[in-house]
Amino acid sequence: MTDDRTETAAGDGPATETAAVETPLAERIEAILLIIDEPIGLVALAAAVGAPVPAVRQTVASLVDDYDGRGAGPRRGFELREVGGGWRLYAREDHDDLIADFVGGQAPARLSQAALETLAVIAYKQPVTRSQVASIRAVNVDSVVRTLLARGLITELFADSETGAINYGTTDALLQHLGINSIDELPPISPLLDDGADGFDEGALR
Amino acid sequence: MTDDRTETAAGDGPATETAAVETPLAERIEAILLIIDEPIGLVALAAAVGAPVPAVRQTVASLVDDYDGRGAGPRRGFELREVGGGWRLYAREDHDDLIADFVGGQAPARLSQAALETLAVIAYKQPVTRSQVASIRAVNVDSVVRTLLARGLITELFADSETGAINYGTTDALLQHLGINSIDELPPISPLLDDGADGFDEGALR
Amino acid sequence: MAPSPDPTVSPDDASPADASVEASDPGFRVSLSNFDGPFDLLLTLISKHEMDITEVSLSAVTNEFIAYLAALDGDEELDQASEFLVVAATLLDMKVAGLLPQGELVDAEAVALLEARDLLFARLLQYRAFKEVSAWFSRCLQREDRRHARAVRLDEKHRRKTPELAWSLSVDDFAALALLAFAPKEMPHVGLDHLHAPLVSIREQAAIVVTILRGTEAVSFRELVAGVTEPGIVVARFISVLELYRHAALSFEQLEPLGELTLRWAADSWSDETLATLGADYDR
Repeated sequence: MTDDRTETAAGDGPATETAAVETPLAERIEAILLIIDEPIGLVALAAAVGAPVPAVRQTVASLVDDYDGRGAGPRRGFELREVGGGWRLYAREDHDDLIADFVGGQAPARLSQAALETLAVIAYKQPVTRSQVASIRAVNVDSVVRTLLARGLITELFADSETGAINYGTTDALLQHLGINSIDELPPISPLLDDGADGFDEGALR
Repeated sequence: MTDDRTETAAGDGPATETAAVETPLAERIEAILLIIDEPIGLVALAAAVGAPVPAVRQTVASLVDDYDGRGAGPRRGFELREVGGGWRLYAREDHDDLIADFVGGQAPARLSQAALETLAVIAYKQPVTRSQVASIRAVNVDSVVRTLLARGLITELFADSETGAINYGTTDALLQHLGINSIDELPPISPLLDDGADGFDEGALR
Repeated sequence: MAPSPDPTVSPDDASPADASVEASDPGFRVSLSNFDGPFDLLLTLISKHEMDITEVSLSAVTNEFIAYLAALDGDEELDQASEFLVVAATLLDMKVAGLLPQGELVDAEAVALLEARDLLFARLLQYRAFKEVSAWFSRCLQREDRRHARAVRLDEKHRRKTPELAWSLSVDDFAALALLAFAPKEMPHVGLDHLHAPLVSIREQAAIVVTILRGTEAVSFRELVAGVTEPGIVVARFISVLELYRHAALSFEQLEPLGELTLRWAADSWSDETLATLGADYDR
């Protein structure tokens, strides 16, 4: 997954990477770190930013120092921590109470219509991958799936052996909300959906 | 929602807050920014970090500068943007291709021309009913409106007290998708429109 | 290139001298006795009162447009076609208003406010303004699609602090939501609803189908819809046939593709109560 174009555009050769935080390599690493959900290992991170592992290791180390206030700038409200063999940004632990208050002070969450519909699709189609849900819903469902995961309403069941796509299913928490004991107790919806689902979704039946 | 404890612990009185980036207020703001997954408005942010809104506004502005490389430290791989009525961390635009390669996945489905035009009508005319939109577009917009609803770009605002017709408006999510902060940032459209427009919407032309 | 029989109709072949100009304007062009140029320009002229709408042959424009469409495909065709429908409908209204100063389509009060034609011009302009600004929407949406905001799941330790989810759906509500979610989304189609087609009840049509079928040995679908002129009723009867088949209430045979569809009543036990829920999937 090395990205030659980026490498060229960035133009940071190994020679300059000792002053890593000032180079675009640090920026590229920060960009990746900002959007990942799970800790990322050095090798994967190096592949993502198209730089050698040693340079990435060094840059990550200098970012850790930088965020901790040992660099040119102030200490940050977040920190870069190595957890389970990977790196990820976390809110700095000093602010845990602040975050707990913030999170706890939010109004009791209600799921959006989009989230509820996505949940319904997963409940009836499980195990189902994100892209399958997206094609049924005809919209991108990434953030909604994240919400449902965070709410513990769905869970990752297994990865598809061929594609590696994660299959999702619903949890006992959903059953409790619905007041049923098993997913089999969901009311049946039209058999048309299962039998003709594909033709139906793409067909001109409207 | 002011949090006295944090305020005390942080110990940054208003007097020191002009050098905001160096104070713990900036750290607290960063901690909150790191954990949110929606833009956060200044007022909510101020409540979350237990500081007055003006101080928070100033600190946010200095963080924007700081991340853009106009502070003490290097430019960051992320940036702080004001979209959809609040502030949120984004990977810096320069690295979008890198991240796209990294996260892979399919590009979100584009909206059809019909959906774009319907969205434009709703954005400028809100609150507006489906039949009013249809009369401007001169075609039926039901399925397009459903798509826009499903994508969370528009929402049902209220039902007309007389006719029961549902009035639609745009959502903050639309603003985020457009990368703007408020509906006021829509480009102006011909002043001609407003002159004749009212006559149309209520007229019996159709 | 547009497979147009008449070279004067085919925009890009018409005048090679203009080729460079036309190359930058791939849109629909029209050649009429009193106008030759991009369709957009025609609209502009009409809207500026520089051309009289009553002088424009709408049928000629339509013929040309159909020939033009034949050379397009896919989404482009759909977009162009829908745009043309909008504009043609407006032209038609303008013509009506132009021909009939007190056009019957025009509300008397509206006429009092504005001359009908101005109203229609304004409508056209309004539509075009929204169409133009939709390009801005498209640009912004595409640009922003490429951006990546931080949207990361809360750490487990913070997640436990989040307030309980407010849940108000019963299991039946949830199933109804599932039906809604599985319903096909946007379909490329030309909307007909604005023609105010009367709503057709599948149940009523099913009742008719049941009555006919039970009273006879076998009936073809053609006979079942004989004399029906309303397409919605034909569709509803067909759907009710499918629904009854699902309930094993009838059998059908078709000897060859697209051949005659012969229907036979086949229910062992039939309760008219079944009719009450028939086609519930189509409710909403």
